[in-house]
Amino acid sequence: MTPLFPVQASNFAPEVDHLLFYLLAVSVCFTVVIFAAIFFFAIRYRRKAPGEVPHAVHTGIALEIAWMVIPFGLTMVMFGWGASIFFKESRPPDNAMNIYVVGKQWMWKIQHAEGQREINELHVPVGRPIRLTMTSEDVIHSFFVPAFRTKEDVVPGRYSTTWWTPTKVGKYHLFCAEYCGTKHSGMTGWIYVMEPGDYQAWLNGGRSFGSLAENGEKLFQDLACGNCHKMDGSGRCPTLVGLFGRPVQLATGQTVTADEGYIRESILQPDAKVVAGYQPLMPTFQGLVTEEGVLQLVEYIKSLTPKPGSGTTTTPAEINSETH
Amino acid sequence: MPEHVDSVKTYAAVWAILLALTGITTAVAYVDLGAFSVVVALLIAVVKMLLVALFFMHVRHSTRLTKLVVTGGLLWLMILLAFTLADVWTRGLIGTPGR
Amino acid sequence: MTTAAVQERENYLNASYGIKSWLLTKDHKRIALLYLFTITLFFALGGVMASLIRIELLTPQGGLVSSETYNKLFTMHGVIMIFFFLIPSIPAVLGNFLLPLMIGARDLAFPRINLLSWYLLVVGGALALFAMFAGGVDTGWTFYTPYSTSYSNTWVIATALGIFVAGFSSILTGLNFVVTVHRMRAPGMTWFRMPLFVWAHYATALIQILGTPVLAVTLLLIFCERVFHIGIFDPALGGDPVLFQHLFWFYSHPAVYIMILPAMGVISELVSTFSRKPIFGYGFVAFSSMAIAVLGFLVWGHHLFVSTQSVYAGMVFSFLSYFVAIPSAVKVFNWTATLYKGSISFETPMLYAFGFIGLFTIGGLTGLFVASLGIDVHVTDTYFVVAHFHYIMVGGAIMGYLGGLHFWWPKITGRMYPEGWARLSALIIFLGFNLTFFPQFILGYLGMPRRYHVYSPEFQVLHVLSTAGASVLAVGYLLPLIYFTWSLRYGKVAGANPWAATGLEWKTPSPPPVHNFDEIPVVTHGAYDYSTVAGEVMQVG
Amino acid sequence: MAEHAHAETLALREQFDTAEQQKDASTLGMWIFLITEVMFFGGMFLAYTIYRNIYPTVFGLASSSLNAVIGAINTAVLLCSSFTMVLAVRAAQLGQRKAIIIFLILTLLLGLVFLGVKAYEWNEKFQEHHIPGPSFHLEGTEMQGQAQLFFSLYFAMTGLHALHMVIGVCLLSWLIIATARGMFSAQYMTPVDVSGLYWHFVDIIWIFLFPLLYLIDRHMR
Repeated sequence: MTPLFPVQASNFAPEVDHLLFYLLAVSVCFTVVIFAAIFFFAIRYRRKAPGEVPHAVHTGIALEIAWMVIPFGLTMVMFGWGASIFFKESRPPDNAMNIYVVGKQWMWKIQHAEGQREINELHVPVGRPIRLTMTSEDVIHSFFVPAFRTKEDVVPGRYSTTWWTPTKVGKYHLFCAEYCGTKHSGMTGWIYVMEPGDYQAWLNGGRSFGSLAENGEKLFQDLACGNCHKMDGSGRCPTLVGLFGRPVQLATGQTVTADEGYIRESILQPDAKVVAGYQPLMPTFQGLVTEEGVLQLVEYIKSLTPKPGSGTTTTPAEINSETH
Repeated sequence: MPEHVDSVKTYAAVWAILLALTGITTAVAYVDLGAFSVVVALLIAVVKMLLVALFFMHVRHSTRLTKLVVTGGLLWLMILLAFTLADVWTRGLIGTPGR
Repeated sequence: MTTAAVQERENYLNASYGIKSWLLTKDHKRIALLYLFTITLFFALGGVMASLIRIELLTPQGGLVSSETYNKLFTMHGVIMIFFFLIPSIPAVLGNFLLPLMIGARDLAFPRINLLSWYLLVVGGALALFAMFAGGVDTGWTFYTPYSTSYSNTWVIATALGIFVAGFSSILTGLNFVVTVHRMRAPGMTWFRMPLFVWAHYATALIQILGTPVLAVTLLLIFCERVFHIGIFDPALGGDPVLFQHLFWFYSHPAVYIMILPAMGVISELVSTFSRKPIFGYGFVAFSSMAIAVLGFLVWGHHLFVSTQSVYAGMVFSFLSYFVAIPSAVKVFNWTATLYKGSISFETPMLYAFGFIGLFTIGGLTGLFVASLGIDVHVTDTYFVVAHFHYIMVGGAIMGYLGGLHFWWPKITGRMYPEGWARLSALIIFLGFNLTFFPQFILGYLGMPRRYHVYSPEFQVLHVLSTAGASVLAVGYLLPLIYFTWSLRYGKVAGANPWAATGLEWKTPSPPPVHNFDEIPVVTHGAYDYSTVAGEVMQVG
Repeated sequence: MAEHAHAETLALREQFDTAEQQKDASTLGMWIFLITEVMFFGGMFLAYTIYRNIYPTVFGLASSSLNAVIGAINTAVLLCSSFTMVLAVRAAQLGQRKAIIIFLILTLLLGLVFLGVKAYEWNEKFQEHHIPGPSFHLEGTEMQGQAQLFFSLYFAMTGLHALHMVIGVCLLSWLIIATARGMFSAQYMTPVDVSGLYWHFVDIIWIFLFPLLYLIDRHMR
């Protein structure tokens, strides 16, 4: 049986579908009215006598204005409604579960915070908001799950984010939606939405690579980052404890928020945003660490929350936002 | 369009101002004006452009259509710049990487 | 292509003979025919590729061609159809032929530049064809970086160069049209007496002038990036691939209006002529063309909603996109209202006009879906978008092109085509088109991504329907090719004004003389004043 | 206006009714062409603006490696050529054939000087390894990629500008020959006029390129 409508399996799916129904209703109304008018006029005013020249009908300004203003009003609803969904899609909730995605020609590489890694498959528990932080090793890809009605490009050189809460247990298509080369149509996979219990079992059953933060810590030591970035702030470079999510004062006078993108940039292009009061001493790690490795480092730095009374100044609110 | 012949004196004056402005823009680049240095540089460049267009290219004697074409072209350049910058400058502002 | 045997009177076709008299002609009418010949070749080529794509998609496993070949097929289909068929189609053929005639001029302002434009299209086309036969190009017609610059191993440079050159053809055509409309109008031909076809072409020309150079420089940067390895868009150097998308769509969204606006101009002429009524709301329709041209430049970012463009920019672009919908709707409403109390006849061009209005309505309304952020996130880069733009470009632009070609065929060649066959083919095209592309809306909402060589089996039924429709459509497109050619020799000789239409082009013999008018007309009426053609009306019936 | 009997001349081609109509059309055509040029360079100015915004420091560093004095001198050369060009146009308006030729030759020479200086500067870049590519190196920053972006834009923008200059030089050469052969008069000087527009436009592009490429963060070095 050929399906004619996709399954709804995320929090966004019903919202997008309701908007679709509104648009369909408006479109069908207009189509019917226009088609009916054309058919009616074409028959009623068909040429009956040769050589007839009908009288010109004068333009009705009121009519013209009406058929500009009314459709415009209807479209503004489309805009507002669509924008509100989009706004929601752009703001993952704080309690979302973090999963990291790296796209490359032609596969999806996925890392869970607990350390599980998957290729072209993603297992998630039902009912929990999932936040994906994504990047690409080569060209632009796009992470598309039709059943969730979401899609976001995966762009080399930067992080992109998407989120959703799966609402229905099942197995759903994952497609790459941005043309990425020869085997673009082979860059597909499956999303497995599981009952929380099953998901826990899956987590426990897989081979353990150690958690993502642990891997990041190991990498941090292998690359000798700690020689300069000392935990107590005594090194030549700023401490990374409690850094994530905090505003950072730069040498240029600007302030940026230390999000995933900032940390990635600072590892790969350390000169781009130098912290105020520090020298641009750090070498670039471009080519020395993979995108997956960078994501592990990011997760490790995220996990560096200050211990109470350790001396680094962080407000309790910031600590709270760090707890997963 | 009646032919308008400007005097050599006018042209020479415009030319002298243009050369002076080139000197000024170079000199002022060595002065620390902070964020304003780019504003000043562009302002001087715009003045120079206007001088060349109005006098050397005779826009001030031209038809309204020519003036419309010139302003229209510059407006379109602004559209290209403004809307793209609207994206670049607001990236990540919502607090989510890549949004 | 000569009709000299039956036409004693000298006209632009029999005034001189020999290949040189065509290849060096400065006559806008002959240049239009050179374009007609050229783009018909490209249309056939693009059509063959479309057929191969559709046949390939009959089965989900992708058995007919390899994925490399498939990717090249859809890329070259897009490149050829957009840059070498649709963009030049109506402006360079019908616009070229008719614009001077309609405003009562002897030729375009710059006839040599007009000829140069054709040569540029041919050179650009030759480069693209060279790329195709040398091995093809597989980047998609959108050339997204960094795939096109650093990863594709195909003939990107030659193709980009071909489009670059063809772009100058388009720019120069637009420049010629704008200057012609401003400076070459006959006495009495005021702006608001101009046919809506001329208004539409004027608006189109503005887009060609203001948009195409940005595409040119973007392709040039792609070229430099591949040849000299400089990295303007290369993320490995800190470049921004999304910047490429901005530059590309700054042209390529308005380019959609380069394709559809002239078709709208054609439809205005057809609807008026075959209902013998002035276009309802002439001023609104004229200004809606200008509004589309201007507003069309403010919406390009709606192609970038999921590209990591900022949320706020996305909202601005979505908001502005709805402003373009209004002038398009104004046109459809006014055409419909023109029929009211008209005297409607159903000759072939009018059937195309009805087809256009229907398909454009669907294409335009689905444009509202993709302009809405929430829905676009789901449907962008799926078959929904594919269906939407084919409704506009094939259902809109090509219907308008064919309608116009039928309408002005007697003027261009002095011959009538066989009406029965023409009506049949219009019907076949309409049905075949809907069968091809309507299923793709459903496919797209189901989540079938575009540019997929291999797909999931549950999509197969809809793909088979679409392919079936494509074969019907192919028949519909072949028929006019046959009966138009047939009519050149055997068609009934057409009079100066076989439709009892009002435009100045009908006031001169068919085919027109070399300098268009034996005497430059003095215009005293607005367009579409049917009291001025009462005599012809009696003859035509 | 009736039968179209008059022979086609340069001053009045057959599609036009009057010489004035033809001149208006040519001038309008050139202005519209210049607008397409604005948009053409506009794409690169956009890329420049964005990257300078994202990477201000490295752009300042890279810009400072250019020689501002040479840049300023070259700007002055180009402005002088615009001055001689406008005098040539003026001479054409007055029908002074000899003056037209002298001023056109001066313009041509100044244009060649500009191109010569440009070539010297580019050659310098080769020696300093400032050509984007594998051997690129700019002292003083870890961000070699971003520094390359600056130089990619530098070469793309100045290269295309120079290409326009070369076209302008060709135009001038043709004008000089045509004027010497007596093709133009006070009644018909449209080619001189529209070539002047083109030349001044190329000048305007440089008026922006100079501060944008040469004068970033000069005070910091």
